[in-house]
Amino acid sequence: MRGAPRSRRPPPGSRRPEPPSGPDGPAADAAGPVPAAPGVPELRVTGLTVRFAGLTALDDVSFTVRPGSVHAVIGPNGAGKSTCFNVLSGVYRATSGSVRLGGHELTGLPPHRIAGLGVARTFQNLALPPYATVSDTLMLGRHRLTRAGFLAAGLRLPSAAREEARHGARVREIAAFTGLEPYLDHPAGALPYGLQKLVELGRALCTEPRLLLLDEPVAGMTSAARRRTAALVAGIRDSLGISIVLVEHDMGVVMRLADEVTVLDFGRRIAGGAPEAVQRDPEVVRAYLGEAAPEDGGAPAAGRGHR
Amino acid sequence: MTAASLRVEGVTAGYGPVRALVDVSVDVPDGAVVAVLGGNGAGKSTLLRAVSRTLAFHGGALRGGSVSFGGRRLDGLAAAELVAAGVVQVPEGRQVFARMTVADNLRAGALGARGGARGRARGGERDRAWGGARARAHRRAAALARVHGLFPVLRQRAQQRAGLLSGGEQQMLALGRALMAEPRLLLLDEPTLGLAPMAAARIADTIREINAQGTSVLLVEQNAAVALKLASSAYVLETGRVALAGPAAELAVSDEVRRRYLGVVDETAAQDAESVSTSLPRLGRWPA
Amino acid sequence: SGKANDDDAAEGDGGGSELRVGDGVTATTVPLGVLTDMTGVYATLGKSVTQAQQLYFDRFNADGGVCGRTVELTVRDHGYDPQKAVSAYTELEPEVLGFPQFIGSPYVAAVKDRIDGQDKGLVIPQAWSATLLGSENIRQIGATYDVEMINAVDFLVREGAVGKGDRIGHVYFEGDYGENALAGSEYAAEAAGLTVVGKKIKATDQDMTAQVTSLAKAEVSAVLMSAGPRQSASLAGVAAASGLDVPIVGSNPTFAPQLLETAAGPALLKNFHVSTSTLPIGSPEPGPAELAAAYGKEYPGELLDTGVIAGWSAADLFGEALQRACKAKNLTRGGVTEALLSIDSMDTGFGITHDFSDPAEPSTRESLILRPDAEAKGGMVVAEEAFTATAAADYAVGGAEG
Amino acid sequence: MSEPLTAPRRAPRRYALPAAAGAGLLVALALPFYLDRFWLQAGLFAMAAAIGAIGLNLLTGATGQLSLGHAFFLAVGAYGYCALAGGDEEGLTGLGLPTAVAAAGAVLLAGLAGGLLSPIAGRLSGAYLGIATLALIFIGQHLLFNADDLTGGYNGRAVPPLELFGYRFDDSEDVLLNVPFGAAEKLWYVGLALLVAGALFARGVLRGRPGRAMNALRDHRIAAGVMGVPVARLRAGVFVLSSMYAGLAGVLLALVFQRTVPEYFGFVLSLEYLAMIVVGGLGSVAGAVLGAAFVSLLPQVFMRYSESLPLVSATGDGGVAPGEASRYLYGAAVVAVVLFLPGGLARLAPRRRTPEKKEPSDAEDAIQTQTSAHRA
Amino acid sequence: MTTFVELLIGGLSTGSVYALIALGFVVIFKATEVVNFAHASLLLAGGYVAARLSGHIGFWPALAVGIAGAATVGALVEFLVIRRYRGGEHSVLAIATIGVDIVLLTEFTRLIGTDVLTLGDPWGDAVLTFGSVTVPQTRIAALAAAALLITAFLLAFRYTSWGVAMRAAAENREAAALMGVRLGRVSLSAWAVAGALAAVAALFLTVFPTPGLERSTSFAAFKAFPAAIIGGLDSTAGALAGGLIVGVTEAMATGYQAELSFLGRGLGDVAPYLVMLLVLLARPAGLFGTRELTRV
Ligand SMILES: Nc1ncnc2c1ncn2[C@@H]1O[C@H](COP(=O)(O)OP(=O)(O)OP(=O)(O)O)[C@@H](O)[C@H]1O
Ligand SMILES: Nc1ncnc2c1ncn2[C@@H]1O[C@H](COP(=O)(O)OP(=O)(O)OP(=O)(O)O)[C@@H](O)[C@H]1O
Ligand SMILES: [Mg+2]
Ligand SMILES: [Mg+2]
Repeated sequence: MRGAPRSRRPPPGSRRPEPPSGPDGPAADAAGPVPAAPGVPELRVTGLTVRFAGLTALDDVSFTVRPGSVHAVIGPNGAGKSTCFNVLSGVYRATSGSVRLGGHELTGLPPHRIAGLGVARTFQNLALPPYATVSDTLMLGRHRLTRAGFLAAGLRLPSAAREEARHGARVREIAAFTGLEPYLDHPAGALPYGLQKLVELGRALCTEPRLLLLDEPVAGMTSAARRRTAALVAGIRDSLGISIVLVEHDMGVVMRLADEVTVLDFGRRIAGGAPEAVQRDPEVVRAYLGEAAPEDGGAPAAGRGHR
Repeated sequence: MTAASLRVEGVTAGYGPVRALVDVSVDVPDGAVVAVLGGNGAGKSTLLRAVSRTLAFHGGALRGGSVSFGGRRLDGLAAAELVAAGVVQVPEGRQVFARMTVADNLRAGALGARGGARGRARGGERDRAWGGARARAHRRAAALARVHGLFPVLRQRAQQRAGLLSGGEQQMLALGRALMAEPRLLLLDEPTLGLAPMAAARIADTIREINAQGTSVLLVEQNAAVALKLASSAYVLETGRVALAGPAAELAVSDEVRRRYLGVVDETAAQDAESVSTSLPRLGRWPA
Repeated sequence: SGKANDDDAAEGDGGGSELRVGDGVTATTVPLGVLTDMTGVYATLGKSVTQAQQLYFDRFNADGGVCGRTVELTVRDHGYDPQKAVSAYTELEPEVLGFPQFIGSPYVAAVKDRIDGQDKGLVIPQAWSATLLGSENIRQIGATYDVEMINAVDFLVREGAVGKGDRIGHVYFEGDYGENALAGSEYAAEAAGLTVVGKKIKATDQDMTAQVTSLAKAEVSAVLMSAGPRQSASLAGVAAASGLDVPIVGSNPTFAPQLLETAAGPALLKNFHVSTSTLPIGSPEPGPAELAAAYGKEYPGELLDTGVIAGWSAADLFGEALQRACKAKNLTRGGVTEALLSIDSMDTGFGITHDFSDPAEPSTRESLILRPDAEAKGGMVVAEEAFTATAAADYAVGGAEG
Repeated sequence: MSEPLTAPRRAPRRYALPAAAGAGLLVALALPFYLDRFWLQAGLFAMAAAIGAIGLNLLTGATGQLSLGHAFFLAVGAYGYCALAGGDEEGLTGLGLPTAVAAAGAVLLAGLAGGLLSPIAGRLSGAYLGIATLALIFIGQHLLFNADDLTGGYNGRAVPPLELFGYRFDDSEDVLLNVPFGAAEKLWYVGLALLVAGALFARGVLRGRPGRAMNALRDHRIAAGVMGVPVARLRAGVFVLSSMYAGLAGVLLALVFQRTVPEYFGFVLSLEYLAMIVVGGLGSVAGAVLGAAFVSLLPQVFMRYSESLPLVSATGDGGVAPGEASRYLYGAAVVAVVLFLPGGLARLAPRRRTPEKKEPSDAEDAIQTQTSAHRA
Repeated sequence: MTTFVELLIGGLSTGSVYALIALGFVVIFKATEVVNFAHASLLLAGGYVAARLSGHIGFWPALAVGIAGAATVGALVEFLVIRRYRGGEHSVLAIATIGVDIVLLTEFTRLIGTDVLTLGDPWGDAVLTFGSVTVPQTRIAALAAAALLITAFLLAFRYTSWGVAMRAAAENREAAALMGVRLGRVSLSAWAVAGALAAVAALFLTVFPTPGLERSTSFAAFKAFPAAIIGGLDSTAGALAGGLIVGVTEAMATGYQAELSFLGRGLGDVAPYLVMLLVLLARPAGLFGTRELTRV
């Protein structure tokens, strides 16, 4: 069963892993594979180069993410995957190259403008507030969708209260979807690692993104939790129809979720295409997967979750 | 009792009102690799912190039970003294010294090495200290060479600030840094987290190698497949209690462990799962 | 309610023969407030002044007090903090007849409107800036800083240290002390055909090397100082060491006896003078000598500095006003103020006669010139007896610029 | 998951607090009928301090931007009011605006001054920002001493009394219920109103959308940006808001002092405000208010009762002077709170009924923002 | 010689004293990430002990005892306050040092009282003359001491285990403890060293051309803030550079007061802060400081 379901948009759930414990209403099976939601643009990265003092972290990388697809970026440690995310989300400036989301050029925009265009991300090393509750943390995701400023909030104008209620309801909806509902009142920083990763994901979802960047969403999770999270990601794609770029070392998850894979090594794109093809690509095997030496589980992460 | 076995007996620990470990006992015989498995929040990291005396840094405390290493009680020592006793932990989340260079991180790792800089070089022991200094320098050079051999990238990046390394590179640095202290017992908290398959395999090899050179290892790992292969025995924690324990090989074939930690879905269970959950989770779109 | 008016009946309604009292004055005591700084930047001054005043009123009471009452001092140490100073004033004001001491001219200025408006209590500030002149209730004793400097310039001219066309340096503190002094020196310089080279510094500046360098560069023939003792010591020391061998004349607060033991001691002895309106405490005259003896007895080991004289003189003035008010059967605030206005020639025993009849005028325009002397008590002796420079006599104190 | 985590953590004192706040407010309203001018003035200083401290807590506590320059904005408020409301007397320049307009103008002016600093406030953080703002103190002092025709120089400038709807808040005595009402009594109600309004506003800000963004900025700048928070703009915005609070505090202080003196607005004042928010509790409105009451009342109490304190001698003949004793205690209190009461006094307040409860400024006691969970 | 050169030399000579004070800040900041507002009181502690003793036991022994005394005070502050802090926020701890400063400053000003304490140092009021510029010998000594100490600390931080331990502890206490760094000792030693440095700085603040130790001696610490920031709070070489820049700026602003009169009088105090702001606008971490590093 290695290589899991490859057919594009299989009948919902057929070979998908078990869903999270969240609500799964009957409505679910009515909807078939959802195409890209309207308004979800294409992401086109061309010739992206990022240099740090004496180090080229990304070297002329190009790839395209089709609207509504899951695009995996994989590669060895230090290949430049997170750097790529950092450029996409405006944290780093590209040395050269372009990133276009639909009609917008992203390079050069500050992070909050990019977020305003509907790009959300999670962080490889958790970036959660230490004391704020999960519910506040998720509400932060609503920042770009809400308006209340100092005056409205300070004077408690009815408009601010209405906005708060409306978005609070959506936050609870998303919390239920991600399985975070029981923890809404807990400080996010004191949750176990796995749940913190989910909070990250939930917070990104709360921005109602059109493009979701996930940096190692299942790292540090038990395999059961990995399956649930993978299902969650698939669920996001299928129910929202947004594009997802996924960085992940767990090849099982990558193979299961990705529609297309881009492989980086030392900042260069060394392969790309459909997951199976990439997985067999000798260059990728050499640089990343390793000659699977079954004796000692050479590539242990690969194949986790389904063999 | 052998010289360097770790015994954790009936340990209870928690953070403020939160109880994270309840009456946990774990044994790491000299020279063994022992794995600890468990879900997120099961208390694995807390167990390691209880051993390495770093609970206080997280607002936690040991509430009962005892920890001893080589017959010596550890639960009265400061974290730093443990290093001198030969117990070294690679903490969860790497925690490299972000603003120091990679080389300085490795130097920091050697600070508390047994018979290291502190401790001996005092008072009337000047002669020995001088002699010791040379020996120490040698050993440190050897340790550094070994770490560089294991992780060549750390040599290439010696002058880069550690905070700028990629996640995986930092993980390598964290492990390398711990090895600089030449531990007798290494506590590893998810050492393969965030590592690419090949790098994870290399870590596994490294652990095996370190172990072969006489260092015992207490390994906390999500990657149960790797952990159970490396370990001679294993414990499974669930909500702060030991749920299962036994030789690794036995655990590896137990259904419970296979399903929950190895991600092996046996056929009937898979069928069950799929029939129960015929759908993906769904979330409505946000209007406007 | 708690503080409802229940018609304070303390005040007699003043038939000619009956003593009118008010504002905290009881049958046995006359309460006075002391707003001082014993923990802040003027702690040195505050301590000496307060102790001298306590000494004065102890004697005053021993000599029978006033109108059969003894004077009681309530001391509040505001540490030179505006909030505490204003609070302390607010606290004591309803309970005391007046304030023989109020350190911190900005704080005096802060409550000036209240003093002149409703409170009307007599306040003697320990500051000699001309900006405080003009109020009936706020009275300084001694020449103002500008007058001191005019006399100082006159002294330099007469000594032949400076002549027409020369330049004269003036190192002064930011704030009304320094600026008031500068107004004086500029006025005097113009009269004498000199140019003033001003150097403004702050109380926190301790090292006068830069100032000396640039004064030397400007080739000044003498230097005026309106700063603190540390600055004088530094200036004199650096000037001497770097060969700027010119006389230095400082305002009253620029000297402290402790300085003579520092590295700058010899330089101070050689070139330093102070222009002031009291005799030094080391003077053999009866006034200072008695005070020095009494103070030394009461506070053995304490330093005899200018604060002792300033405190004593202010207390003396207040005491005199109280006696006169008593005689006029009016021991109220108004009575004390009135009494003070009637004092037009008071010899406090410190070399100068004061006239308090005009609130817009300093009590004197005379200055003495003192010079350091390591042998003398308090470290200073008289170099020139009291005089008024012609320029000082013509000078409109406080100036047009206020 | 270990079980206690799922236990409910809502404290069961939701109803008690508004009631307590109401009671506190009533007491506060009655106080001018009982307290003498000294205490009213002390209370007014505390109220002004509380307003300023709320502003600083928005900036430093909730947004994590250390500021040592708060005193500067207080000065802008105080002098701004004088210059806008004052006439051309004493050789000073003044616009002679109606005092209420001048007060609002002064607050805006302080905000503007904060805005001018945004190129620096938006870029720096931590100790660097703290010391950069220290520059404001020195620049402020320099301006106050040099711009004499606006500030009156060293001896400061008289403060025109506030006049609202023809009613003057000055020392002319009105008698109310047989109690003479001077400036302190009248201003008391102004101060109270400003404090309550300021506190409620700040609480709204902290609990609402801006507050979340501010906390996010404090906790993780990059993550906040990526979530759509305009980092530089928000930093600058909070700086402006905080400066406006400081400006308002400055106006109130000026009214209470009746004369503004430049020396007041120095480094020590800035430090006192920092001490207030730390002692009270970082990031919360209640913390700022409690801390302000503590820091500004302590020395007053000490000075007032210095004679009756053991080991303290009034005239400094050898023993510890009251001023010194109060400074020892103040310093030690700051240290003690940091060490033993992380979270500040605000942590104690809801649980225990301290005598301080009677203080008028505690009308806002009920305010427990979510951010007070910040563990300092 | 031109005025400019004179002012420059004068400024460098005062700047060297500022550099010494700034170095103390930097050491504590490097070791604990805490901005030490109590540094002013450490200055007084060192100066007080040395000055009180110098009359009895002579200058050099008194200086040694003064340095030891200030080191002890620093160590005590660490032991009684810094070490007890359980939270993780450096700015809160910085505020605790404000409390410490208030207590210590009150105590030492009370002890010093109205005295002006002198040290009886070997330099006296001797000066060196370069052309028309005079520089007190004490200032030459200060410059030498600053350069020497700063070089020593630069090397110590970079090359000794102590330096590595200190940097590690400052950055991540838990990880440092796991590397065997004894946090208590490291931070204790940093504070002791800072105290000792403060005593050295106090020495040069007390000798000619200032008359002696007095309660206001500690105000000099205000010049060290911009000095430390201009150089970069975590850079020992920066402390020297910053101190000298502040000294020179101050001297220039004072010397050219007449030419700069449109900026108001008494510019000397503000000018260093203005320079600091300019430096910060261009380099947010000072001239030699390490930039804040966050990567995600
Ligand atoms: N701000 C920076 N300054 C200098 N070098 C950097 C910076 N950010 C990243 N790098 C370097 O760029 C390279 C790529 O890093 P990146 O984080 O993108 O790797 P990655 O592919 O995400 O690796 P991993 O799988 O380990 O997370 C690394 O070698 C890293 O050290
Ligand atoms: N600093 C903390 N404060 C409060 N509670 C904590 C803290 N750290 C951990 N906990 C709680 O203690 C329990 C055990 O946590 P621990 O980190 O030991 O789990 P873990 O098994 O290591 O999980 P993971 O696999 O996610 O790392 C969890 O419920 C967690 O929420
Ligand atoms: Mg990465
Ligand atoms: Mg863990």
